[in-house]
Amino acid sequence: MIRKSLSNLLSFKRPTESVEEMGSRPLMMPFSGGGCDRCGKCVDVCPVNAISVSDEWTIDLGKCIFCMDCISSCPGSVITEVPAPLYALRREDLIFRESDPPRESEGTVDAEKAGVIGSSMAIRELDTGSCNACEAEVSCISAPHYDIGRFGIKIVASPRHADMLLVTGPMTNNMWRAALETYEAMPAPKAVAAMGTCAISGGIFAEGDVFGEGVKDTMDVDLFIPGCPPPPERVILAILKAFGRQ
Amino acid sequence: MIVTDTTSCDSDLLAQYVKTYYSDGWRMISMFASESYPGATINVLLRRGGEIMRITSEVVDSYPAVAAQVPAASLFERVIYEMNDIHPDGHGNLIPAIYWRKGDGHPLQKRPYDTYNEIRIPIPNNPIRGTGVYEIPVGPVHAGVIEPGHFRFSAAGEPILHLSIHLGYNHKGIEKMMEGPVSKNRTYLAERISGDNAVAHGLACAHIMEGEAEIPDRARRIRVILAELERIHNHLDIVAGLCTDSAFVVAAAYGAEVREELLRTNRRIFGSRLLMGNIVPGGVKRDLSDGDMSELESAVMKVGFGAKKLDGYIRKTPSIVDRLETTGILSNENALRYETVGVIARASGIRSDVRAEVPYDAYGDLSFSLITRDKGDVMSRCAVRVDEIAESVSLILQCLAEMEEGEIRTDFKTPDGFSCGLVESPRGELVHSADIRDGRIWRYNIRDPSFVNWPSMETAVMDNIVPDFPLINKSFGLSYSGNDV
Amino acid sequence: MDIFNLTLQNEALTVIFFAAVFIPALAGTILSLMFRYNKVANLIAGLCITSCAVGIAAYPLRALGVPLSYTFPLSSAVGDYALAIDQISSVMISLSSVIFMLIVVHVVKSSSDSGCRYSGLLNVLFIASFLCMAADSVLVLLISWEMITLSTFLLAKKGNNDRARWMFFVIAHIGGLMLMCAYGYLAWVAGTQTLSDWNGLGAIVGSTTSMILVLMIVMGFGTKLGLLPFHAWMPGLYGTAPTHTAALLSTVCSNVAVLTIFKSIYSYIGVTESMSVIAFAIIGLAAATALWGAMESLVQKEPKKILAYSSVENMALVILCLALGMIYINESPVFAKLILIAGLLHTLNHSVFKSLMLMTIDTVEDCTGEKNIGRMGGLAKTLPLLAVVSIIGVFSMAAIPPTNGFVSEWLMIQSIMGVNLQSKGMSLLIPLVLAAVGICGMMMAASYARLYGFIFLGRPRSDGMREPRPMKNGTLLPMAVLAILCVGMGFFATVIMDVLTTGVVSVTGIAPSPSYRSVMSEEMLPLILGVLIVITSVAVLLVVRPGKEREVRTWGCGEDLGKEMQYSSIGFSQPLVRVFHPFYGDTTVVRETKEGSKKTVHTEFTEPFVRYLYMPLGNAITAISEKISKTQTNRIQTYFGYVLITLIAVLLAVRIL
Amino acid sequence: MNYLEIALMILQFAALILISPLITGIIRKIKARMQNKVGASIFQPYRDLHKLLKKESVVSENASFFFRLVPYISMTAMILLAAMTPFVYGGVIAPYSDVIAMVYIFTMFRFAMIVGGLEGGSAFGGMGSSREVMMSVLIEPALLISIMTLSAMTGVGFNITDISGSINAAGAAAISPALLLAGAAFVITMVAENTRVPFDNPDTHLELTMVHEGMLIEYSGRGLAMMETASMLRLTIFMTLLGTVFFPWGTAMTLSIADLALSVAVIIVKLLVIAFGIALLESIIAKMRVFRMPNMLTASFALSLMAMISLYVL
Repeated sequence: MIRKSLSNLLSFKRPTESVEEMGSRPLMMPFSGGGCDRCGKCVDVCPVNAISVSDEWTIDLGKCIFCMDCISSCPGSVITEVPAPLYALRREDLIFRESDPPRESEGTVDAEKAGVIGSSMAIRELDTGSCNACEAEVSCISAPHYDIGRFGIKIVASPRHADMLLVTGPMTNNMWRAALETYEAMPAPKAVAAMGTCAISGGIFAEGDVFGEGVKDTMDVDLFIPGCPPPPERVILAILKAFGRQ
Repeated sequence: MIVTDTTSCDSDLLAQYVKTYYSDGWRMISMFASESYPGATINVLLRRGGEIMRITSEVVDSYPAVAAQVPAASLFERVIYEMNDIHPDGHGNLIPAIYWRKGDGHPLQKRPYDTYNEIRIPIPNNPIRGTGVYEIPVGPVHAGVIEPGHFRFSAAGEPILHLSIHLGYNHKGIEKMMEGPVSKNRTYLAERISGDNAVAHGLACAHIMEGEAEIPDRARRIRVILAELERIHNHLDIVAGLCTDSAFVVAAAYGAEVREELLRTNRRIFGSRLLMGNIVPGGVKRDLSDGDMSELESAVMKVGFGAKKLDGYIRKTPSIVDRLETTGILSNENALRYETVGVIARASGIRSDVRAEVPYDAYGDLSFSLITRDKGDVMSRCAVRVDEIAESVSLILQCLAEMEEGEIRTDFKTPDGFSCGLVESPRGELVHSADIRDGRIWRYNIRDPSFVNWPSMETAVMDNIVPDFPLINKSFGLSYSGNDV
Repeated sequence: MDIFNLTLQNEALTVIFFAAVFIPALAGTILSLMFRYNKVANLIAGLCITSCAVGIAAYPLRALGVPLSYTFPLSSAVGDYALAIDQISSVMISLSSVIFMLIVVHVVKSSSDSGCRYSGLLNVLFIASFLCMAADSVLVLLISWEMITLSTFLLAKKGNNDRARWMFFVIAHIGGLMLMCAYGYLAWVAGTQTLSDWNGLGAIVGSTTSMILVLMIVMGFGTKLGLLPFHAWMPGLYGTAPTHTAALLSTVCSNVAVLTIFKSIYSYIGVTESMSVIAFAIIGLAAATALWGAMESLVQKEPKKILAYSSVENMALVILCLALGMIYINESPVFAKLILIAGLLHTLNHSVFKSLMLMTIDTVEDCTGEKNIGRMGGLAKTLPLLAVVSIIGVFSMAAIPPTNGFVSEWLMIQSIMGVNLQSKGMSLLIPLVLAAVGICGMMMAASYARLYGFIFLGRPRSDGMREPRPMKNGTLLPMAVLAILCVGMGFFATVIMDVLTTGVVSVTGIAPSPSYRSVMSEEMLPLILGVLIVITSVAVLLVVRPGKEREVRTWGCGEDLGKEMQYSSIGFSQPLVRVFHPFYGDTTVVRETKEGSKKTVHTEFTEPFVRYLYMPLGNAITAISEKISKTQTNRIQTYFGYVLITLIAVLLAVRIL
Repeated sequence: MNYLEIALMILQFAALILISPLITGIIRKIKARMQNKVGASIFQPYRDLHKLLKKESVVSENASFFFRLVPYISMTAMILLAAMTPFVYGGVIAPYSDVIAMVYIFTMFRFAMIVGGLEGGSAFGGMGSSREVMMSVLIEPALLISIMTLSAMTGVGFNITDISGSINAAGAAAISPALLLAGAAFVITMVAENTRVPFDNPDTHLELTMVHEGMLIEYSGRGLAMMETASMLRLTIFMTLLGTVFFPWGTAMTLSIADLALSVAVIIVKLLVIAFGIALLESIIAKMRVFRMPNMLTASFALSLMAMISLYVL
């Protein structure tokens, strides 16, 4: 163990990736850039009703679970994979139309919050009924490849010490009171990030025993991070960018 | 697979029937009510080795509890009572599984009900009192990055005198959502029953949908690869997690590193870090190119070495071995009594593995050995996991070596009737079963291995000290989401 | 001041002083025999307070040069009844009077223990204590000591607590018997029964005899101080007797005992070089007692019992100091001076903070009706002032700077460590004693943290705690005075140390120079440390002012916290019990009911000493005492009758010896 | 003392307080690198404290005045200790830096923490307090005895600056079994007192295993900032004590520029070495079981006792 520790200490080759490297793996989402004849095949196959063709081809990234069945189902092959935005500050910003294609995310959360907690952030992860996939990914963010600690971000035990609530899951009826209490227990200024499709819109569980459509119906959400589940690097990048660190 | 071996009986005799089968060496793997409004059918699924059979019984709103005769039924009957409002008479311990409920009705009942009210069932106090005894409530919001569940310890100092586990915070009504027309994209929902066991749940769901359809050989092999990859990353997560929880940080970081490499390979080859969306009824979604196969081969071998190295770090460090050994012992008798399955059972000396007993997909053609340990402590569970990683690596390599060109999907039609899907998930024996009527799923039941394993943890922690609980919990590695469905 | 220089006037002043001390108290006693109305009780207590107030004047008068010695104009066959207050006694008398007065004020204000009989006995106890400290003849000493025993025995009567009371009675009389023998023998050797004429009797009787005498005296008084194995009555009696009785026992009576031991060893018998063997024995005993007290106090369920064991520990430390002094005095007199000062200072400090804490506990019990620490909690929210006063007391007990408790422990460790002993064998003692003091100190701190934390902090664990009755008017006053004393005596410890030096010098005959200060670390440290602490806190407060604050529910991991869901006092000490398992006689029983779903856990701590030594003894004694109790008529006259009979017995015994 | 000296003293006192977050940052950095990570900047603790100072405080409705007082008591205790600790050249309040008082000021900090842990009325604070009590009953005596050994060894009384100076002046001659044993006991005490691995995990996320963090669980905002600062200061003070009292060689004995410069360089090297040692220790061993701790702590206690006995026997 001593040898391993010392060789790690002195090694020049670390698995840790730079921000650019992390940004080089885009999350692909389905999108029809045009030429849709509104046949509705993609609407039928979509397991989460994220696509609508009633007006124009519209996809709600906040509902998409990235199964890409719409791409294979499209008879005209007009739906293609495009890079998905990293985050959104408002729920509406995750709905894309043919006329309003996905762009790179811009803007930061409330300046006062970003100013106080931006450079040193304690995250309290809160599972409100997720399937454990988001947890599996969140637990990776402190692995050597990502090492969220180097940005001054850490995961803490007590909500009293936390600055940001990272919420996953569709907010089940059983959890929402506990979630509210956790939110209350945090000292201001505090931020809330909804991570993953379930937390944004209820996702595939929207029809189940859940409270409202996603976390935003329970508490004010500052940051939406799409993905099902969002890979660790996207969580890190979204936090860094939304808090003006990049 | 379609279950054809069915016995019907009067509801008064159900308990007697189950007991008779039990004395014949059958074991209950699932039990649920399929409501037909009015009345309901109680289904009891039994397994003996590779044989599976079903006992059905028509009930109105109550029946004599099976739990009175066969303790294993106790858990299932609690859920039946809560979900379908069918009262098992003489059960004695109907602790709720869900604490907040919307509406007066019961989640799985078919008749419509008013969803306006909110019902709050208070969490019962622990049945232990005395001088200086207090309760430590932990959860649903835990300190670590884990799922919600409520643990209530009773202690008078450090030793745990009693532990009650109250779950249900993750209840999302998945079984109810599964109902409806048979559709291929149900596997997406099934995968999200427990996201880290996506392949296993997807497979179980696919097995139900496929009925007796013939799956192409290549797809069957890719399925095994997927399932074993999932097993590796789950086991690695837990072994590394044990290091994290005992502040053995360098080894933990190394474990996370090895795991991350595997997840990245998953993403490159299968498009998803947690292998989601790869199992589709009738086959698999993505084919493997030759390049993929060689990449996969080197990746799993690297993981195999990594896991060995991690195991070496643990074994060579007395401080962590001391921590893991003799902690959280689940004795062989208790493991049998609680009918535990999977890694936990194998670590307590029970030879049970669905892959060997009811081979599905390509497992029948492959050779692998069953890993068991007999001490039943945290170290044994850790060792079983480490050895299983090596077995999984060997299974994947076997699949890759004998991979033949061919189709990866087949068309099929889901037959009506009663089907069940049995899969050895990384956590153990996973059972999905469905009552399909006229091309519609009338009732879908999910029995995650965690569901039967949770109660055994209540005994394994007894007389351990409170700070050792996180280690024990981690070594069990149970799912909350899969339990609550 | 010139007028006092005249001898005649000084003598007159002495008489006036003694008269002013005794007359109100005697009047109170007589009144209590005559009346039983509650209104009179206050008058009787008032008389006692008057006596105490006069008693406080002892030190100032002595400092002004009033001789304060007096021989009663009646004499017995064996000698005169003489009183003489020397310097050290005057300090003790003054401080004890302050404490006594505050306790009586608290008795009156809280009225939980008041009543004619109780107030009357307080008067008796005061007279007895005063006489004992001022005694100049063996008869006065022994009689007053017996009076203390009897009056506390009677004061302890409350409800059905006969067993503990009789245990005290028996053990105290074992001690009394030892004292009687020792002093009788000394008186016989000295040829006079005037104590001030006794000096260095050890040289006459030889070292072996004097060692036995020292042991008898230490053990004799040790029965009241709780030396092993005589501590057994303390928790029982403290737990059941009225709190004020316990307060008086552990403060004033302890002061009396320590003072008399001190004077007996260092003046009457005198310490010779060959006596180090007995000093070692006493050190060992005291260290064992201190550790025992510290360990047992951690597992007690009643606050008063925690304090009882705390008294055991503190008094053991004082005895340890006195015994160490016996070794030092021949090796390094200046350190002997320092350690004796430390011991005496600790006695004074102990009486201040212990009476404060016992009053606090009395108030808590009075307001909430709760006696079990396991059912307390949350009082700081409802009785904030009491919490503030009590945290000062707790800090003082735990020897946290800048309180007085810290100063005496600081001195103790200095004198243990600073000394340079000639023989290596003796030097080996130092690390062991230091280790004992260190472990005791931290264990007691843990015990006090438990005491305070489980009474005042957290959430209430029972209904009585949730809505306590408000404190009675004026009960806070004596406690506040004591709290101020706790801090003040810490800040100005040097002044008290100087005063004690004079006394120590005159009793032991150690040369006044070199001054103890020459071997001390910075002597102004307590004051400077106190000032520094205040300055730093203010500075921190100015730099980091309290910011915005919001009150929410205690974090319960997202679920409601039920009333069972907070740490218990038994759980708090469980890890330590497990570490020191062999020393605790704990038994944990888990009982499962028939259905198997309900379980009960019972944890019980029985002191091994009690279980294996006193239980068999006690059973026998109970059988006897039951017979005796038939003769009790619950009338105070009868009790005084008993007192008289016992006194006569004492006189006869002395006469025979 | 002239004004220059006073200025120097105040400077070193301020430096000791100001570098404490840096030392914690360095330990964290080394630990992160040993885990094959990059790790946070070594200045991150300053940012953390800055942030905490700007946040509001969330206080349990069951907490009393004492809860609000504990951070101030802790800070006061640690600042006083910092003033007493010899750093580059003696302590600021050198004449009053009494070792016994120092131990008791540590007790004051500890006592306030333990009592503060019982505020709030949840199970976690009490659990932390109870474990802390178990540890401190064995740590405090070991600390007291190991420091007292030095006092007895040098025979210069109880002033820590004098003790340090005396060992320093004796040079290599001061190296004796007593010093080494006391040093060993002190190192164990340092690790335990600062609740680091293997006694406690400073980075733990698990409520059931916490000792120190368990007592801090209810603090937030400024209170937490002060408690964290106090903890960091405590670690720095212990490291400094190890470097300037147990192994004081190199510390300035006179106020000459050359001596001071050397002393600054030496203390930096010492602190870095100790920081590295702590980081390495934390990396290579796992946290002990709660009831294994007493064995280790008793070992420390026994070592300190042996140190003192060796003083009188050898």
